[in-house]
Amino acid sequence: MDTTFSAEDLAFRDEVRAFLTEAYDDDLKARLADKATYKEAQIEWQRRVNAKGWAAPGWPAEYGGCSWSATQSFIYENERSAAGAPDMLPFGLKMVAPVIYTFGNDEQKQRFLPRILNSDDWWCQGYSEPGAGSDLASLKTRAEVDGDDYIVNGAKIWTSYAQYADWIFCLVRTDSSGKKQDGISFLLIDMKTPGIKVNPIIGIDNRHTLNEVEFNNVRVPKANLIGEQDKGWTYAKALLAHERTAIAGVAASKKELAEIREIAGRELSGGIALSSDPLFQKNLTDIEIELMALEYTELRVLAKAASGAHPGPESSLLKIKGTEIQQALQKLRLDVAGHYAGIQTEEAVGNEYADKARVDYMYGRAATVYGGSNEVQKNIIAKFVLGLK
Amino acid sequence: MDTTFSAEDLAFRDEVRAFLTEAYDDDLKARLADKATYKEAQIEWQRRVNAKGWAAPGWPAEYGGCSWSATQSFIYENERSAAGAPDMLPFGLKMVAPVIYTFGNDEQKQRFLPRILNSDDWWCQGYSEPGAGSDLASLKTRAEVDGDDYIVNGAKIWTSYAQYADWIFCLVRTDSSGKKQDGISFLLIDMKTPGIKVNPIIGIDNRHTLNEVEFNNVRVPKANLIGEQDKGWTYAKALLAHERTAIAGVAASKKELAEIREIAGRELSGGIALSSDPLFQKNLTDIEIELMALEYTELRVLAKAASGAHPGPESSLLKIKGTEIQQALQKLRLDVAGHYAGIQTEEAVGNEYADKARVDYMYGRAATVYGGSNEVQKNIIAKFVLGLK
Amino acid sequence: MNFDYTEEQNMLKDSVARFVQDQYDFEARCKVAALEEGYSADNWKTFAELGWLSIPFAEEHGGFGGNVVDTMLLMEELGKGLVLEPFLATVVLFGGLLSRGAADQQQYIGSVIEGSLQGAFAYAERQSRFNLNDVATQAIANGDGYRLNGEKIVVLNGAVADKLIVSARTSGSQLDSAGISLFLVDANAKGVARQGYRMMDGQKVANILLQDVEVTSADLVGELDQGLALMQSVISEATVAVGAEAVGIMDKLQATTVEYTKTREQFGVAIGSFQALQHRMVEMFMACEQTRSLLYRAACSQSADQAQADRDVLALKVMVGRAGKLVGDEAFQLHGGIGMTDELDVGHYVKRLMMINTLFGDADFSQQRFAELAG
Amino acid sequence: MNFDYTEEQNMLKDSVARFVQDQYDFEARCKVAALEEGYSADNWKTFAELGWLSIPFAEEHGGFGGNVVDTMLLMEELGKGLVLEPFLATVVLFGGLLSRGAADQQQYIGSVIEGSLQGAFAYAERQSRFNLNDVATQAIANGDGYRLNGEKIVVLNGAVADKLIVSARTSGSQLDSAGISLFLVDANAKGVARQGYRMMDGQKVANILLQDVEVTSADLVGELDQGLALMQSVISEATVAVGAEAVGIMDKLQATTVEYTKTREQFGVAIGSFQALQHRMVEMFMACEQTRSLLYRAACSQSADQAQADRDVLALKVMVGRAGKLVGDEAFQLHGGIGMTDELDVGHYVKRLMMINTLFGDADFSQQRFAELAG
Repeated sequence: MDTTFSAEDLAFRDEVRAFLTEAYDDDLKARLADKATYKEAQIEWQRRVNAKGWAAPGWPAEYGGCSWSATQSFIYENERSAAGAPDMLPFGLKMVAPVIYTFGNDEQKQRFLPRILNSDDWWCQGYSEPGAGSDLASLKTRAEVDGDDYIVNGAKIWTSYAQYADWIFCLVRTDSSGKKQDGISFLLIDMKTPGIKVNPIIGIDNRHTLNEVEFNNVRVPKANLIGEQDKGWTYAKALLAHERTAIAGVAASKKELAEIREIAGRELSGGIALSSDPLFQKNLTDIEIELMALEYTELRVLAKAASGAHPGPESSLLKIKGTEIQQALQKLRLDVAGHYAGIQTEEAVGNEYADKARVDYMYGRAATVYGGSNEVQKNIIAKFVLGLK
Repeated sequence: MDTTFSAEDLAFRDEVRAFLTEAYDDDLKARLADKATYKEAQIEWQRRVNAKGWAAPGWPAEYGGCSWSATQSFIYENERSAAGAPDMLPFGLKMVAPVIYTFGNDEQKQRFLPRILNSDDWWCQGYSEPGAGSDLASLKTRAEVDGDDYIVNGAKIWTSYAQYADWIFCLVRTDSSGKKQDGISFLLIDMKTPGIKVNPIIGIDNRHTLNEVEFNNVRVPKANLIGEQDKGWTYAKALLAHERTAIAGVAASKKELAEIREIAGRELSGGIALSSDPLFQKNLTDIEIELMALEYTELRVLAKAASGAHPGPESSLLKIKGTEIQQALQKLRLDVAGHYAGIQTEEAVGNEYADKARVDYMYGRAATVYGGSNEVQKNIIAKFVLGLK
Repeated sequence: MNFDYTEEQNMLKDSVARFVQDQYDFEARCKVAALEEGYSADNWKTFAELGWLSIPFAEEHGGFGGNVVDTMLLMEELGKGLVLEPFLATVVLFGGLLSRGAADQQQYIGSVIEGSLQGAFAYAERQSRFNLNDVATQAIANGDGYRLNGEKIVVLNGAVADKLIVSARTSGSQLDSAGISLFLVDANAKGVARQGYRMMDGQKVANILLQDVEVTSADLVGELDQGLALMQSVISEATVAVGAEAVGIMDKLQATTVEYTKTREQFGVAIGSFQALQHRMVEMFMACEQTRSLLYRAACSQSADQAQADRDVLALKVMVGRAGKLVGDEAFQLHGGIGMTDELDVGHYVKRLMMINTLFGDADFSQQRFAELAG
Repeated sequence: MNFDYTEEQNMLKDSVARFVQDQYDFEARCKVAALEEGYSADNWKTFAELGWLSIPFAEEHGGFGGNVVDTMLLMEELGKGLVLEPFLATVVLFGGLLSRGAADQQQYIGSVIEGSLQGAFAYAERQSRFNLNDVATQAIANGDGYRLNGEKIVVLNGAVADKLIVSARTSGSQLDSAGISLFLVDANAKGVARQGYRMMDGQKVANILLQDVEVTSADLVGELDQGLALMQSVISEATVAVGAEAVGIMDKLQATTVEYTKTREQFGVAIGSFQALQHRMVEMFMACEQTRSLLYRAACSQSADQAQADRDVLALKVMVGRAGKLVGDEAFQLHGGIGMTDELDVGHYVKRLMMINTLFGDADFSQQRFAELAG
């Protein structure tokens, strides 16, 4: 049992730091923060990382993965978060790509994977449907065979960044005769296909991130079907655990916690820094201790994965605790911001950290609902870890 | 809306204080605290209260009740708790007596009620059974008709003070053919009847309060049946809400909280009184605020009851919150006691308040289980208040 | 001892409830929120006509002579409708201070009651956080009067108020309890600059810059240097009022959530049938009931001795923050994705609850003050 | 990075687990608890024979030269069996201090390893609560040596120890960090009076009165006046050890509770099928896993820089207290009435967890120290 860094690990850390210093420059930072330039800046950022060969560390080496050790992954995530550099968007790299390289055919791999790596295509995810929620398998969007194509009709919802997307990967119903998990297929759909309509959804953070995507007689070539027809549920499910692990966001929470501590050192109450207020300290360290634990819980899962084991139901623990910690941090930042936390205006009347407090808090409410709600995660642990029926 | 005391209320409060000062004297206190004299002291205490006419304020006036207003009940409970005087044992006065005067016949009322008032009989409760738990209606102790008697066989468990009891009131099965709530009868059984065996159960507080009571061919006259045969479940259930309300123990918790605050003013940490430690203050006031709320929740229920309404499912709220507060206070006392909290010995090596901390904590674990577990109470609220199925 | 409303109170309650139901559904509320002023002048006129604006004022000032319970039940019903009109700012805070002022100042009460005067109380500053005694705004003696300099932030109704009452330091240093005075200032007076903006609950507020604003000694509200006690007193009343509003909101969120789970199906059944969710909704219910109990407690103790009354108000404020958070969190979580959209009312109720938590000092701040007062 | 045990460590773990399973079931444990000494001399002999008593000691002192992980896994397995034998008191605390002592003192390590010497570390006092620096016991210079006067309380293994290490003040005032020294004292020395008694977890402890107890300067453990750092260092190690014991207990309680709910029927079904209870058992599971993670973290950081290592140990101690309480509470609640009887093992596991929370400073105390060290 040992978590000390080897000389190679330390050298790798230096390499990561040097890369981030150069690639994540002030100009890019500014463009990422601006709504008008966000999309192209995010794409450029991924291309810079991809040029370094680090866009998809978790992929198999043959498709462009890094074959990093668990320690290297840990180092990379920590350095990236500490630098404040954004994660790659997960929809292409972490969600659809593993399905393509695991279950897709050679043509699909050659066609899509390099473009995903280089962010040539912007992907979005079409799983949830109006009314389906955590009961994903009850989806109703149907795809009917018509010659060499499928004709898709229905609607997907909660689709992040669909307004930017070139492609959407969808679960669609190709057979309604059996139980609901059967008869689902995994389709890749070009967003430019006629019949697709994107309706924006304004969130409680007052931003436009989410969308509803309607499909009206959308024609999709059979070549865009992953694996076998009616087996899509199996493919999607196999990768859901990956998504959960990613949601934990330990490194990002560490950065956020340090930032809050620093802000509280400047914020005064009764002339004294809030950081020395005993209740603030209690609230902060309650979270910090859980986060210190979760960091090692994640390392334990990573170490297990590095030794060849697939992430199992324990990834549900990462998701639950990770999102609870994120929300607790969001609440704490909001509390620190005091009066300023409620300001919702375009002009700069409050302060930057407080504006972020409100937006993050509101946007963050969804974390315990998406990726399989935390209640569903608890059901998974109860059933598959504790053996309760 | 008004909670100020009238001149009459204040006069009543003075009368209660005067009575308590005289009747709850030091000699009685000492005898109540001593295991060897506890039983006779508790009986004498009830007789003194009964001599004043206050042993059963909640009973209908015709049987010896006080017809107190909600305010008077509130005043009495607060003064009694503040004085540290013990409550009357509930088994006779609050549990079996309401069943007798509501559902019993005249002969039963005349025979039992005056003796209950004067503590001539010590009662215990025979509801729970080994294996039944919160699913009370699944009870198996059976009573079979034999001429003018029932023959009772089976066992009851968690019977408080059965070792002292003269009588036990029991739910027994007289018919197994229908659904489990039917076919239950309410029997009064003399503990001296041959065939009854009391087996002590040592609790995690290392004391003997609980017992198992075995019935082997115990002959009980039919005259001891309350109401109709097979209808006992209805009688017992009607009174369970009363029991729950009593479990809330607001006045006792107020006294306990004040005591802990006072102890923490004497207990030092790093040379400073623990009462000025910010985390201690947070822990204490967390509980205090909930308790201040519960006091008014109880008053609201009392005021509603005074206007003629029966305590309904909201009594479940009193039970849940009341026991949660009790356990939180027990934990806090234990924390204040520090090293001394764990001492379990007959000799006086620690201090008195710490010994009480351990015993109360351990004994108090049962409060969220008995009287219908808090989980069952939540089911009741979900179903009958929120209308969830 | 009773927790009943009088017949008159029941009529008032019904009247407010009817207004909310008939004229203030969520759609109507969104329209009000879109107005530049942050409230509807028509609605305000209705409030005046129905006599609501007169409730807390003494009969000698032309008021209804109502008590804390009257204001409480009105605020609870307004809470259920997320009503944006500035009853709290103009009537409870500004009006409450006027009532405590000199005769010359009390004469404005009539205008408040008839709905022709909007007021605001400007006390918070950039550095002050929740400490009423932290006042950097200066009032320097200047002939017969004073010259005010400083900045006030997040002033409720501050963008549209006709008159302001402003806290400023007439002596002592920034954190001293003594030396704070209150001044009645015309919002259009020379040197007053207002920057209006929105809060997340839809309220219009303002930052107010005071540069060499001249006031006379007749504009002093209450005694010189003794402003803190006055502020505390009116804020105590206002805390009970927003406590009542919060209880209205919490009950509404709780009921909405329970209803939603009865109709929303997942895995082939209504999600309200899942026991884990049922038990959490029971926690919501208990949180609502416990908060209501502290509301009643605080209302009843307003006539009790001061220390106990202060503790009761602070206990209420702590519970509003904590229980409100629990209720808001669960309302979001049990509504799932749909709860996180701007078009559903749930988020708006939660945001108002969050703003109420911060108002006058959040749960942690209030709890520490509560602990300091502990017997 | 890896969290694997070495082959040697796996063998040790298996050996302890086998002992607990074969020779330390609940019935056997109750018999040990009933012994006057508070532990079984036979078992202690077995521990010595199996080499367990030598684990943390350096090879140069005849020890196994084990590291923190070795002690950790041993303690975890001992925890699962609620083992009463004083490994913590004699080997980790007393032995840990001996290792840090002079050569003359280190010679006793051999006796500890062969099981012939019982030791105890006497540091807590009536007024000290959890503050190691609060030392009222006096060591007054007396010729070549010192004369000790004072009282130590709740001394683990204090009733039967052959030798004690005692903290006493050689300079400064009662709460000073400097001026504390440690002395090796024969338990039968003139002036040492012991009152042995039981704790609720079955341990035999003692209050120890020191009246004019004479020691020489050769009995000084470590540097004069510098005892605090030594105490902190060995207590840090001991905290990781009891953290491991706690993890063993928590896992056991969690597994026992899950198993119980699978067989216990209410309302015609196993209570483990109720979703509300399932979700609470998931909370128990997560509490266990998070505590284990902090245990591993604290174990791994023992070689890291001191400030980080101290924070990791304190974080572990906080989590042991808080998560331990959650697991203990749920174990009681989900077992219902039967869990509250002395004859079931559940209560005994919970009591030991509670004692571990208090030991060396409870969760609140540890959290405040943790916050003080915050970066």
